[in-house]
Amino acid sequence: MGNIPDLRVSLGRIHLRNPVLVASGTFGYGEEYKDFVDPGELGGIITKAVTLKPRKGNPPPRLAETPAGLLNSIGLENPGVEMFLKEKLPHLKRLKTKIIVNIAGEKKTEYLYLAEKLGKRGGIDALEVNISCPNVEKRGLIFGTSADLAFSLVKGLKQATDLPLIVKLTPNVTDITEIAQAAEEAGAEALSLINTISGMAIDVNTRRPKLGAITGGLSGPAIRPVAVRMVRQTFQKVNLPLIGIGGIMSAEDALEFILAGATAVAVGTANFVDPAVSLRIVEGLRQYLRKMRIDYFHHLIGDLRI
Amino acid sequence: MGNIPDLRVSLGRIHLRNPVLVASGTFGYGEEYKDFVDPGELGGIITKAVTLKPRKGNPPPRLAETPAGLLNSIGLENPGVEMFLKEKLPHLKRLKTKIIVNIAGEKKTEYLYLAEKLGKRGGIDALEVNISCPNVEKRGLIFGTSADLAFSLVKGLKQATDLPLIVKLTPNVTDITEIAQAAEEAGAEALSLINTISGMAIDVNTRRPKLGAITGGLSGPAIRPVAVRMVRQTFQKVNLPLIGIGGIMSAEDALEFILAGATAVAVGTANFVDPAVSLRIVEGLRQYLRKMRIDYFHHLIGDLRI
Amino acid sequence: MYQVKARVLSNEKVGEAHYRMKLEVSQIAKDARPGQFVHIRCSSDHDPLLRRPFSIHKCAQGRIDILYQVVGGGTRILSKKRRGDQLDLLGPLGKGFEVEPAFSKIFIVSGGIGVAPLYMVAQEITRLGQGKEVTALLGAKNKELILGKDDWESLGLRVMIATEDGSEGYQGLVSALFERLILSQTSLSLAVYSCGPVPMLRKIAELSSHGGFFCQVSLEQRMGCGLGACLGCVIRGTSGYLRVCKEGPVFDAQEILWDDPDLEIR
Amino acid sequence: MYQVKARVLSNEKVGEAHYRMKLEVSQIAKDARPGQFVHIRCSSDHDPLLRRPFSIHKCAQGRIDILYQVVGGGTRILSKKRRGDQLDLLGPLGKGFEVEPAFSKIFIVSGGIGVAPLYMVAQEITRLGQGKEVTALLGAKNKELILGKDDWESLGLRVMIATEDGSEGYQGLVSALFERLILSQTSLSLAVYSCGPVPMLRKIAELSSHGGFFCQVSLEQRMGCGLGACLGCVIRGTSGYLRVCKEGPVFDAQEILWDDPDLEIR
Ligand SMILES: Cc1cc2nc3c(=O)[nH]c(=O)nc-3n(C[C@H](O)[C@H](O)[C@H](O)COP(=O)(O)OP(=O)(O)OC[C@H]3O[C@@H](n4cnc5c(N)ncnc54)[C@H](O)[C@@H]3O)c2cc1C
Ligand SMILES: Cc1cc2nc3c(=O)[nH]c(=O)nc-3n(C[C@H](O)[C@H](O)[C@H](O)COP(=O)(O)OP(=O)(O)OC[C@H]3O[C@@H](n4cnc5c(N)ncnc54)[C@H](O)[C@@H]3O)c2cc1C
Ligand SMILES: Cc1cc2nc3c(=O)[nH]c(=O)nc-3n(C[C@H](O)[C@H](O)[C@H](O)COP(=O)(O)O)c2cc1C
Ligand SMILES: Cc1cc2nc3c(=O)[nH]c(=O)nc-3n(C[C@H](O)[C@H](O)[C@H](O)COP(=O)(O)O)c2cc1C
Ligand code: FES
Ligand code: FES
Repeated sequence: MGNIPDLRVSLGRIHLRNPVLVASGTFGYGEEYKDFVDPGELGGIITKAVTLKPRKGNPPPRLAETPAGLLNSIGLENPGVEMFLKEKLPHLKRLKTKIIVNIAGEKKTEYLYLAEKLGKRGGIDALEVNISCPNVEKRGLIFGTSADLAFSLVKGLKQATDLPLIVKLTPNVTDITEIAQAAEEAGAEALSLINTISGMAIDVNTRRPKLGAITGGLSGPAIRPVAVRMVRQTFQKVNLPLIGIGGIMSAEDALEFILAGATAVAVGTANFVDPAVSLRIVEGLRQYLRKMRIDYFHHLIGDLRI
Repeated sequence: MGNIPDLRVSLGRIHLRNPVLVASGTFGYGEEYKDFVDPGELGGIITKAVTLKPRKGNPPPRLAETPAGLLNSIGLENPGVEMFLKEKLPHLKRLKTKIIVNIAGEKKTEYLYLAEKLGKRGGIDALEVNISCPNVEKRGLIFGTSADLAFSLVKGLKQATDLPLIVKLTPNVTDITEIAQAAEEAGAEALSLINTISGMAIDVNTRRPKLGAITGGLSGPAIRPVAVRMVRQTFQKVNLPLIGIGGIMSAEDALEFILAGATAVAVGTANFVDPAVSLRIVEGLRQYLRKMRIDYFHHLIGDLRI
Repeated sequence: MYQVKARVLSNEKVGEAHYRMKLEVSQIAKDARPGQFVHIRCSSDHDPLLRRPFSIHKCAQGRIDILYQVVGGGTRILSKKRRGDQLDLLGPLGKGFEVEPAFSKIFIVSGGIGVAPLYMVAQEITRLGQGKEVTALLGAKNKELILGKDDWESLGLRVMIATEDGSEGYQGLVSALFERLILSQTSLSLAVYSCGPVPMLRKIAELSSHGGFFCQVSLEQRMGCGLGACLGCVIRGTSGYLRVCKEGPVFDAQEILWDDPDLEIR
Repeated sequence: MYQVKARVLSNEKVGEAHYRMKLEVSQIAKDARPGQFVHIRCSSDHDPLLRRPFSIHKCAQGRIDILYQVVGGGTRILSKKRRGDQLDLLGPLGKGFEVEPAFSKIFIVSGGIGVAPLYMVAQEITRLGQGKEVTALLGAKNKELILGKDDWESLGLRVMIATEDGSEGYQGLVSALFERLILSQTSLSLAVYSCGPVPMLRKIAELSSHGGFFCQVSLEQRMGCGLGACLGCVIRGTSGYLRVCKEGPVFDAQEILWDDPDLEIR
């Protein structure tokens, strides 16, 4: 533990062995990668979104490649919280790593109910609140695009559970720091950013959208500069620890986020390219610290030289 | 002229020989590419931004590459409108193509004065109003991120000049259709979208930002899915002709925008990769029409099959 | 499941745009079952970003073959690889074909590059097999595109060819040839294994359903992880969405909603 | 200025990470002036997206040479090109060196890969030349990195070597060697042409300014268009920003704000 270089970081009450997490929706519920990654060597796992009721998800095709990017329109397919508790959590609990459960909903009450249910079970270290979902009660307005909606949601969740709340911000906004501040005021323990950027692609031969759902979320290296910028902006405005997400393929990419102000990172699309990439990133960070003669990883956080 | 396939399109009062323009800031004032492109074969040229006073621009480095993308922080360097009229316009006027002058400012009055000055001279076919600039009178709020600011600016410009106004939208907003609608109501003749997405990149060895200005605008293929999505959203909400911009490298890319609802396209970063790319795109569009047995290009506009 | 750096042993052009690549991959070769696939990283940069799935065509001590057609960027890069190059592979992945001893009459029906996953199942059947009547129907546009006919013949089963242009064998679609052969048979001990374009599979599935045959097909979808994690590769099944990489790529024909237009890959 | 598909004639490794590439490009070769550069598209996909600028090292009937060091993705791709491959080139671009007959004593000072643009100016000088005293100072980390010494010697000028490790010639920085040679001379007919790392050029510029020498340097900056259109490649000059691709890459030393830390490329 006291080894040098020391990779430990804390996201509020959540203490991570190292700053590398795997991002929601790209690592399933922890079982699928077992042949490639020992979760005990990761900072933690953020699960695929869990919703109150089972969700079928969107029609195929659900993936389309774009230059250095991936569009997805999975549509939050998941078995619902009951099945999650019964079939997924027992396995997750056994993993020697932090378990962060990503939750999503279409109404505030859905989120609250979910949080309450999940909070009562042991084995969950934190909730990541995906606020990139449309609020059906507000004409489909995305929770994460309105500071008011975001504030009220997080405030409610804070009362519904004692679990640390990590609020995951959407980049599809004019000013991400406004939403970040609202989440901070409402009691978030940390922030994750960014979720995917809304996009679409068209097959010009068939003249049809490449995705069954027409539009989808853009992830991968293409979005990294946008994500790094948002992390830096947010770092300058809020005092919460940040999880940097977006196009991280290597330790170097992860370090961009750390220098911009993230305390930890989550690796998404890269898991599809290389299932063991998260471990390689942990190792790459260690090497960087050695090369730079830095003993404590957390000294790098926000250490950008202007 | 009456040739089949017929590539002509109209942006309101501006009638283009074909739908391929070159985007502001990537083609100078028309002189730099003369050895590679005969402007007479393009739909038109959109100039580098012109401001009221000369602008020095940002400190170097001003360019940084990212996966399938380019960050730039030129900072609107330009010689100012007086020099533009004296030294650039005479040459531009001689080109047998549509000349669209991109204007930018930090105050509403700057824009108005610019428009008035440019409107009095012949040889300019339209103004493209870059509203991605911070308004110094409103605490740096970007004109293009507020429907009110955008409306009032365009309304003012409409009174200041008879030139057709093309409003160029910034993608760094929660809902681009709001701004599009404001511009439409205020009297815009067409809309250009998108400008660059704000981003940043960090050199992890020096721990310094890769750009002298710290953040910059992301362009190139990386942003194309975002741009195509915004064109489609806007096409569904406003009745103005749209100029699709963002990561167009080929005729196929251009067609994505057309099918999403753009009437014309402007090619930006691709000019750096291949100075003659705009002509190749014109030719590629012609071939596509032939292959698909479509006689009139404008039949393709918005012809997405869902 | 392994992630390995596989050495390219050869990469031979075998048709218009078709190649056979032999790869040295001892672990994957050891575990591979007929119908399973490997997920290959074609490029070390971001173009293309994702891996590309290919059926395991053959499998012998320490190596596998894939048989592939160049259709876009990823396969174009693959086609340029030479002996000695390394490729990053995941595999073996997915659920393969099921062969039961009870099947006495077996048809293997392939269309075009769909031949790739079927060779191993034919091998397995002939290995299990005395007394079975096994017919392989190989369909393609023309006779140049009938890939590896000799291999098939050396398995000692009946091989029939269908070409759309009639340049060899039956003139017409391989599904039509199949239809003629089974006429209006119904049989519960008849099994069909098939892979090819969706319209062909749709037809085979329909005929099999009428005849009450056991019918398995190998399907395709754009893939992300290849491991069942991303839910990106689904197709519509009768019981909901099915992941091609996990519940498939081999499915019982009756699991599939054949009238879904999205079955055809875009 | 031309855009051409140039054929690679050869691509030879000449040092640790250094290569000399010969390219068949008749038009560019015809127009090229010492100090100008070509803008090369290294990849046909998006990685890297932009072209890469390289000085024209040599130029003969119908062909040019470039001399380059592998430092990142673009140059790595270049280093893999072989005879017969094609490359998309723009050129000749930029403003080259100016050589005036009045200069009687001339120093050419190169550091590392900075040797690339200087060979042609040396050629030009020796061509113009009788009665001039021309000295080429070639600096590098060690003697292996002194590139093309024979070429220089065959031009018939005085060649002096400086290596940081003292493995050949003067031990130390080439700028220090230059300082020793010019001691505290002042002369208006002395000209200096230089290219190399910024700290070295800064020193050369300072010494030249003290001595009143005519001094031109070739500078670098990240480039977009290479044609003067994007304003992406500026450095800080005494009169404002200067485009390296248009006002440069060769500048009079006194045009440059040498104390700008951003001169060093990031
Ligand atoms: C389980 C599985 C096994 C496969 N086995 C083989 C095989 O043995 N041999 C072989 O040649 N191909 C096989 N494929 C198809 C192969 O994966 C695709 O042809 C390949 O991914 C295309 O990559 P690309 O970059 O060359 O083309 P892209 O640029 O991605 O696409 C080019 C064109 O090919 C089509 N295409 C893309 N991906 C797929 C896909 N997954 N399935 C079908 N069509 C696609 C698209 O419609 C597109 O128009 C298999 C696919 C799956 C899912
Ligand atoms: C006018 C001009 C002429 C040049 N002539 C030569 C030449 O003759 N031979 C030669 O080897 N190089 C030359 N260079 C530098 C060469 O262009 C860069 O080394 C090359 O662009 C790096 O590309 P890359 O993709 O390999 O590296 P990248 O991945 O782009 O960068 C790798 C590293 O190289 C540095 N670098 C990147 N671009 C430049 C640049 N333009 N100048 C200096 N450093 C850079 C960066 O700091 C980075 O750390 C010249 C540059 C200019 C502007
Ligand atoms: C296939 C896929 C599924 C995803 N599902 C979820 C999800 O269920 N909940 C969520 O908050 N984010 C989800 N994301 C977003 C990622 O967690 C991450 O924020 C985004 O992909 C950007 O990171 P990346 O570029 O490293 O992939 C998903 C992303 C992908 C690619
Ligand atoms: C170097 C550079 C300079 C630019 N300058 C301007 C400008 O002056 N005014 C403007 O409205 N847009 C400017 N843009 C934005 C482009 O016009 C275009 O909207 C953007 O680059 C997206 O298109 P692309 O991906 O094809 O480059 C600039 C872009 C680049 C790359
Ligand atoms: S490819 Fe990810 S679930 Fe099938
Ligand atoms: S590279 Fe575009 S102006 Fe110099």
